[in-house]
Amino acid sequence: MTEHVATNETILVVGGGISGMTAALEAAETGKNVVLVEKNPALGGRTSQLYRYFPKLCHPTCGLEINLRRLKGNPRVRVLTLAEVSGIEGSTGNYTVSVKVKPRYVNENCTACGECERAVETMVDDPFNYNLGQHKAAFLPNAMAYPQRFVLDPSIIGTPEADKAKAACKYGAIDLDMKEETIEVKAGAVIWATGWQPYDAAKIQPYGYGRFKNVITSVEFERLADIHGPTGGKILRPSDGKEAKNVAFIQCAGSRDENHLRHCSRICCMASLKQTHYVREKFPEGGKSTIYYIDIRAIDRFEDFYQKVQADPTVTFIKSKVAKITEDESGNPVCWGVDTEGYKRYTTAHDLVVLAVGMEPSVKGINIPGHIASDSSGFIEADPANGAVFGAGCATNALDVNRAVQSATAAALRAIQVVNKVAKAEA
Amino acid sequence: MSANTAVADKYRNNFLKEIEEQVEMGDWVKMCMQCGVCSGSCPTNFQSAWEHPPQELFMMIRAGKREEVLTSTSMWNCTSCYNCIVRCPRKIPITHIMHGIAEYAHRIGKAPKMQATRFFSVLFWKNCTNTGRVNELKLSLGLYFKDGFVQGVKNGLAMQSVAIGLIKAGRLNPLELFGGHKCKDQKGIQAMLAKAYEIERVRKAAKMAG
Amino acid sequence: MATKEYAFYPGCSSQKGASASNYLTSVESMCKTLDVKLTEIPDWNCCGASIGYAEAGELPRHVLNARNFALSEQHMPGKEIVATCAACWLGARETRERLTHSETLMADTREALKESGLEINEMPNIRHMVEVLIEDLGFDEMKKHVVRPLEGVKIAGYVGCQTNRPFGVDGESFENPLYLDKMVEMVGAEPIPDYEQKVTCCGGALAFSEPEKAQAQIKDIVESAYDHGAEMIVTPCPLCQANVEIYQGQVNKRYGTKFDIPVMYYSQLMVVAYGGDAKAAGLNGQVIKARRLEEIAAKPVKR
Amino acid sequence: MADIKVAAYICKGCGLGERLDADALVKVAQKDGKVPMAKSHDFLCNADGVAMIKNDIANEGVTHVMIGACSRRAKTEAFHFPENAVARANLREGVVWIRPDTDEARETTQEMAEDYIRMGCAEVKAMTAPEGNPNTGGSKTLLVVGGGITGMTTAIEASKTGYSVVLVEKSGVLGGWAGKLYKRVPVHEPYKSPADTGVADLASQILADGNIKLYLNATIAKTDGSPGKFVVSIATESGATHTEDIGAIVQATGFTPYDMNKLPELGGGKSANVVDQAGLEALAIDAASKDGVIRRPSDGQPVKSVVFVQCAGQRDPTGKHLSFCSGHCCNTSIKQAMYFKDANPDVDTTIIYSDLRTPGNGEDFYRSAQEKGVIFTKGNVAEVVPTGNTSTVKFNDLILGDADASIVDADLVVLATGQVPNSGVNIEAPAVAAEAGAVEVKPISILNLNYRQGPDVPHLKQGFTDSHFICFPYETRRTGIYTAGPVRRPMDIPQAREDATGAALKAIQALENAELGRAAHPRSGDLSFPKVRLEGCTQCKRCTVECPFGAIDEDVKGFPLFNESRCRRCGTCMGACPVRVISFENYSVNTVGAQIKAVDIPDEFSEKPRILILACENDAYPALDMAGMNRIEYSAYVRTIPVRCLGSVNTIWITDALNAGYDGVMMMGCKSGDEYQCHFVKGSELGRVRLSKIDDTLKTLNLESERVRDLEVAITDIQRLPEMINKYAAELVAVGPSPFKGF
Repeated sequence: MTEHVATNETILVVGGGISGMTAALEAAETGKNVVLVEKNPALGGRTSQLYRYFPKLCHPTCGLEINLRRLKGNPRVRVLTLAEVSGIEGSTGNYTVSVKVKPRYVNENCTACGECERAVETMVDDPFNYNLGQHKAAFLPNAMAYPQRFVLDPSIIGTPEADKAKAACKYGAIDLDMKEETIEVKAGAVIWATGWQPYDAAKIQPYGYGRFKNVITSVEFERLADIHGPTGGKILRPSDGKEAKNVAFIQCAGSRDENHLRHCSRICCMASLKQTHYVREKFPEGGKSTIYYIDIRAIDRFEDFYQKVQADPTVTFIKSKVAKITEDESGNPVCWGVDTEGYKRYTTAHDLVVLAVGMEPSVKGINIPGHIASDSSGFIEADPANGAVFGAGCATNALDVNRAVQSATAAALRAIQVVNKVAKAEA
Repeated sequence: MSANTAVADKYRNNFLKEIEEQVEMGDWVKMCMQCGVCSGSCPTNFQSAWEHPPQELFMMIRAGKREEVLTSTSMWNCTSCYNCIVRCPRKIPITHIMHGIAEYAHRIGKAPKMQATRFFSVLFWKNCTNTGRVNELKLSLGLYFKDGFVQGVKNGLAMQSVAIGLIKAGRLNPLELFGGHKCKDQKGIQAMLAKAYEIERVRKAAKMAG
Repeated sequence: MATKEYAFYPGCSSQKGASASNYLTSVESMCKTLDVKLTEIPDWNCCGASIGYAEAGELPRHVLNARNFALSEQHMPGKEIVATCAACWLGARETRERLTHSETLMADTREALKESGLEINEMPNIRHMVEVLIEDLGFDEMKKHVVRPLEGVKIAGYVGCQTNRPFGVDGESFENPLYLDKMVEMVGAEPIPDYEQKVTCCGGALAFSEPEKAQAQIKDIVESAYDHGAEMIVTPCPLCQANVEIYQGQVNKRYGTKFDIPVMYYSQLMVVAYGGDAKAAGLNGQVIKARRLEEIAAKPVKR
Repeated sequence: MADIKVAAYICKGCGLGERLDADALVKVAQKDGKVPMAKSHDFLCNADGVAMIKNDIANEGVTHVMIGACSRRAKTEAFHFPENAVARANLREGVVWIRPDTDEARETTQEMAEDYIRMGCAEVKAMTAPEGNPNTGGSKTLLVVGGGITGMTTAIEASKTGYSVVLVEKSGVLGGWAGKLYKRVPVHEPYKSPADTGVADLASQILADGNIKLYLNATIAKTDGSPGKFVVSIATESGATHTEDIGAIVQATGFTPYDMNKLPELGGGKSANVVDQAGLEALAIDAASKDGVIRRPSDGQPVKSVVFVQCAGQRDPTGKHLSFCSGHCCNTSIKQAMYFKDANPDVDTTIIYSDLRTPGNGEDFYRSAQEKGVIFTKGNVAEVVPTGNTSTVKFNDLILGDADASIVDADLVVLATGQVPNSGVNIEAPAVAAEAGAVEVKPISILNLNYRQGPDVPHLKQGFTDSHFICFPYETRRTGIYTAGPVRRPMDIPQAREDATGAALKAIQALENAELGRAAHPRSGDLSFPKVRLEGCTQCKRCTVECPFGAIDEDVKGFPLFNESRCRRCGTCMGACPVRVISFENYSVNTVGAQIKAVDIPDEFSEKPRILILACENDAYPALDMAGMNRIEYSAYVRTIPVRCLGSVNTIWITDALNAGYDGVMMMGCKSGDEYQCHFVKGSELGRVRLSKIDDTLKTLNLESERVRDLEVAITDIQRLPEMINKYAAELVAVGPSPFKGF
C-alpha cells in the first residue's frame, strides 16, 4: 500500500465495514484510486464483531481475511483509521473533504509484537466486545485488526502507563506527541458507508436492559459465542457467569415499533434463528431456545434455514411480543406475555434473554457534513440533491450482509461514473 | 341477523366499520398487527384471564364476530392502567377502545346485564354528574345494594371494617347520605351534558347513515 | 423563590370528609412551606374519572373537564391548573389533548359549554402537583426546607398507573420511574429503587366492582414492599393510596397474609420532614396508622 | 528465466533475535539453502530494513528474495516487491510465538526455524516472478441478456460508465415482468400508495442511448471465448445470426411465476375468478383502461370482495412446491389490495398470511394498507372452492384458533405464487433426473456456453444462480459472467435495480482485469496463471473435469485448452494432474515439493517426529497465525506450508513427504459440501476426494492410514487447531516412527 495523492478522480469512501471495504476494493480493482476513512482503529466494522453468518453459519472473519488480502495487495487504496469526516465542500466531481484524524500514539513502525501491552497495566473497556470485557490500555483492537498496529487508549496519555508502553517498545513505534489533526482530501465522489448501530436497548423500558444483567442484546450475544469474545466463546450469563442454557430471543426489540424504530430491521429474525444454533452448538445437552416473535421474516432463500430451525426440538417458537421482563430471585429474567396463537398466557423464566435489537443507521442524529437527503428513519436516500455523495450498505436501508455488499458494489459504480466523467473532461 | 348473513359477514368489513363509526377511537382497530403486547401487559388478564384479550377482540372485530364481541365481559375488566397503550408498537389507544367497545355494547343493550363493573361504571357516572361531584358514600351503598336489599346488607357487612376504618380516619362521612358535596351550578351542568349527549347522538346517527 | 401561583383542582376525593381528605391537608401544609399558592377553581366539577366510561360517551366526558378549564380561565386567566389527584390530572389532560387535536370535538365542546354560560378561549396547561414540585421547584429547593429528615425509614415508592401512564412525568420511564425514590431520599428516608411493583395497577375501580381481581394485585404490591423491607409505602395517587391501604384487611382474609403497612402520600412525608406536626401532615387520616412517622412528627425539629 | 540471484534476509525483531540463533539461521540459509547472499537485520520491516532489500535488488542483482521474519499476512505492504519472486519463512507466528520460551524448548524451536529457512530458500528458488497472462482480449463491450428491469438497468448503468452494451431480449418488448405490472410498490416515503413502474422511462433511455445496441426477439445461440474476448452469436427472429465481440456478460433473465395450475386445492386453474398475482395485474391494467373498476373475470361484475392467499405454493417443506419464500409477495399483495381500496373503500380485501414479510420501510406500506382498511388475517389456507361466480376460502385462523374459518362469496381470489428463476440448463441435473425416473422437459439453455462443463452457469440447490458466498454476492463460477436480479435470488424491483448496478460494475471490472492479464476475485490482481507442459500430458481430462470455474476446454486432439482469462488461479488443475504438467510461476508442484524435501528429517531414534501441514491460505493458515498471535503453543514437530486451496494439493506432495520419512501429514482446508465455505467452490471438496483415495497409496507403501489426516477448518479455529495438532502428534507417537526415515 503506497500512498497516492488524492485528486478529483479519487473516490472517498466513508466507513471501513464490509460495505465500505467492498466499495473501496471494487472501485480500486476497477482501476480507481480510493481513500477509505474509518473511525475505529481497525477496519472490519460491525460484521467483524459477528461470530457467524446466517444462513451458512460461516465466519465473517473468513470474508474479512479475503478482503484484507485484497487490500494489502492493492496500492490504490489509502486507508485512514481513527478518522472521521468533519466536512464536505464542493460539488459533483470536485469535493474537498475534511477528515479529522485522532492520534493512535503508535506509528507504522509497530510490528504488533505486543510488548507495550505487556508493559501496561491499566485496563479499559473493550468496545469490540461491546464493553462486556476489558482490554489493556495498549491494545490490538482485535485478532484480525488491520492496520495490524497497536493503539494506546487516550486515557493513559500523560500518565506513567504511557511512558511504560513507550519504554517497552524497541522499535520507536510509540509516539506520545501525536495530536489530533484535520487533513483535507480531494475527491470526485464520496461513498457514505457508515453502517448501522444497534438500537439503544435501554430505551425499550419493559425489557429492563440495563436494569437486569441477564438481559443482553443480540450483538452482545455474538461476542459471547465468539472465541475472541470476553468469555472465550462460552455462553455464560453476565450476572453470575453461569452457563446460559435456556435462552430466550425476543424479536422486534425496537423494530416495527412506533415508539422506537418504525421500520423492520430485516436481519433480526435470521440473526436469532442463527443464534439458536449457538445454543445448540455450545450445549448439545440441555440447550434450549425460545423465540418470541410477531412474524418470522426469513425472507427469500433464507426460508430453508427457518424450516431447519423449526424442526429442531430444542427450539420453541411463540407468536408473541413479550410484554415485559421481570427478574426472579435467582437472577433469571422472566418473560411475561400472551401467545397470540391460541391465547396462552405465559410467565417463563430463562437463564438469559437476548433482545434482537433493531438496526438504526449510524448517520441518524449525526449531522452529516454537507447535504445528504435521508428518510425519516435516517437512512440515506438516493436523491439527485446528494450530488456525487452516494449511500452504501446499511447507511441506506436495513440490509443483510449480502445485500449490503450488493449495495456497496452498486455505489462503487455510481462513484466510478462520476470520476470517469471527470477524467474524460480533463483528458 | 340470520345465521346465513352471519356467515357471509365473516371477515368482511361490516362490523369493523360499525365499530369505527360508533366506538371512541374505533378507527384504530384495523391498525393492530396482532403482536399481543397489550394482552401480555394487562394486569387483570394475568390475575384472572380475560375471555378475549384486547388483541383478540380486535381480530374478532375484523373477523366480523359481532355477537361474541359485544356480549363479551372482557373489556369490562379494564382497570384503565394504560400499560397496553404505552407498550403498543402501533400506538393504538387500546384503553380507550376497550372503554369505547364497552360503552357501545352497553348503549345498544348487548352488554352482559350482570357485569359488576358495568353496573358500577353507570352508577359512578350518574353519581358524579348528578351534583357535579362524587358522593362516595352513596356510590358505595349503591354498589352494595345493586343485587337487592338483602344482598346489599350482606355486602355492607362484609365491608364494615373498611368503612369503620375510613370513618374513624375521617375519610368517610356518614352525613354524605343526606346531601354532601355538590356543585353550585348543577342546572348548568345538566344542561351542558344534555347538549353534549345530543350532539354526540346526532353525529353517530349520521355516521351510521353513511 | 417568589411565590408560585396556580389554579387548583382538588378533585372529589380530596374534599372534606372524603377518602383523600388527608392528602389535601398535607398538600396545603406542604405548599405553605414551599411558598406555593393554590387557588381553588370556583365550583369545579368531577373529572368523570376513567370508570365512568359506560355511560359517559366521549363528548360528555370532555365537556365535563372543559367546564373546569372554562371556570379556571374565567376566574384565573393564564394560570396553569394543578391537580393532586391522578385521575383528575389524567382526565383533564386527556381532554386537553383531544380538544387540541380535534377541531370538531373542540367546536362541539364549545357548543355544549354554552348551555352553562361558559366558554374556552385558551387551553390551560394541566399539571400534577408532583410535576410542579419537580419541574417548577426542583429537588434542591424542596430539600432546602427539610429540617427533620426521616432518617432510617425505609419507604417503597409506589407510583401506580395514572400519574405514570400514558403521559407520566417528564424524563421518567414508564417501567421504572424514579421520582418517588428521589423524593424519599430528599426527605432523608431510604428509598427502594428496585421495588418491582412500583408501577403495578392497584386495580382501580375494580376494587369496588370486582374486588377479588383488584385485591390480587394489591397483594402483590404490598407483599413486594414487605419483601424489600419497607416500613411504609408512598404514592402520589388517591385511589392507589386508598386501594392499597384500606383493603389490606380484606387481602389478609383472602390470602391469609398479615399485612399492616401504612400507605402515605409524598406530601405527608414532606410535611413531617419540613417540621410539621401529625395533624398538619394529615397522619390522623391513616386507616393503618403510620406510627413511625407519628413518632418522628412528635420529635423536636433540628434547626 | 536466465540468471537468478537469491538473497535471504533474517529478521531479529519481535523477539526472534532473543529466541533464535540468528547467526545459525544465516548459516543455514547459506549452507543448506545455498543462498549466496544471506543477512540478518534487527528490524527488517522498518524503512531501513526494507531499503536494504531494495538496494540489493537494485544494485546487487538480487532477483529472488527470501524473508525470514513474520507471517506473510503481516507487513505485507513493507515486503512488497512486485518485480521479484518472494518467499516468506514464518519465524514469528509460526515458530517463536507458538513455542514456550524455555531452555528445553530452545533446541526444537531452533530446528523449526532452521527448517523454515531451508523451506523458504528452496521455495523461492523454484519460483519466478509472475508476469501476467499474455493471452488477453480487449473487448470493452458488455453483453446483457434480458430486457427486464434488471437488464435495462445494467445496460444503462454500464453505458453511463462509458462502456458499450449489447442488450438481448427474447421477446419483442422491453420491460419483462415489470412491464406487465399496473403499478409497483413505492420506493420513497411516505410509502402510502402504489407508484408508477418506471419501465417506460427505462425503455426510452435504452432506445435513446447510442451506446446500447438492442436485439429484440433474439436469443444467444452460442457463447465462445473468455473474459475480454467472448464471441457471442445472437440469433434473431428472422433467422439471421449476428456475432458480437464481448468483454463480459450479465445474465438478467428474471423469473417465471410459479404455475398456479399446480395448486388445484387452492382453486388454481379451476375458476377464472382464481388468479395469480400476475393475473391480477392484468385485470388491474384492463380496469385502468376502462372505468377503473376491477371486474370478476367470470361475468364482468365488479369485485366486491377479494381474498389474497399468501405463500401459495411457496415455503413448502414437503418438496412438492417451492421451498423458498419469494420475498416480494407480501408487499405485492398489499399493493394489489390497495388497487381495490384506493378505487373503492367499500371493497372487502382480506390478506391471509402466515408470516407477513415487509422488511425495511415495507412496514410503513403495511401500515398504510391497514389504514386503508385492508384486513390482515394470520392463517393457513386449506382450500379454495370456486362455485359459480364466487369462491369459498377455507382456512385455519391461527389467532382466533378457528380451524374451520371460511370466507364465503369471495368474488376474486388471488394466489401469491412465487418466483421461479429463469436460470437455463442445470448442468448438474441429469444425474438427479435419472434417479428420480421422471421425464422432465429439458430446459432451454440461455447462454449456450461453448464450455466443456456445460451450456449455462451452474445453479444453486433451489435453481437460482450464484453466488453462494455471503460476503461476495457476485462470485459466479463462470469468470466474467455475472447474473443479476431474480434469477439470482428472489427479489423485488428496487433490489433488482441495485443488483443490476452492482453486476454492471463487476462485469466492467472483469473485462478491465482480463485485458491486464490479472485474476478476478478472490485472488484479484494475481498475475500468475497456469502453464501446461503439453508434451507431458496424457489427456486424462482430470483438469478439464475438475476446474471449478470451467476454464479448461479440450482441443480437437483432446489436449486441455486453457482459457487463462477464465482461470481463478486456485490451482485445482495442478492438484488434479497425475503427471504434474500444470504449474504457476510462483506456485507449483515444485515450489511446494521443494519445501517438503528441504525439511531436515531426524532419524527414527531421535524421537522427533515430523508432521507436514498443508494449510489452506484462506482460513487454516490465518487461524494458525492467530493462534500464534494469541501465543497458543503447539508441537514443534510440525512444518506448515500454505496452499492456495486444498484443491491444488497434488498427491505427489503427500507421497513425497511420506517417502521422505515424515511421520504424518495434516491437510487443513475449508468446509466442503452443500454449505461449502471454500473460496474456490469445489476446491476443498475435490482435494478431499483425491485424499480419500490416498489409502491405496498408503497401503502400497505399507503405511498406516493414520499417517494422513484431513481436517475441515474454519478461520476461527484458533484454539481447536493447536489442540488437533497436539493430539495428532501424540497419536503418531503411538503409531511409531515412519519406516521410511533415513532412506
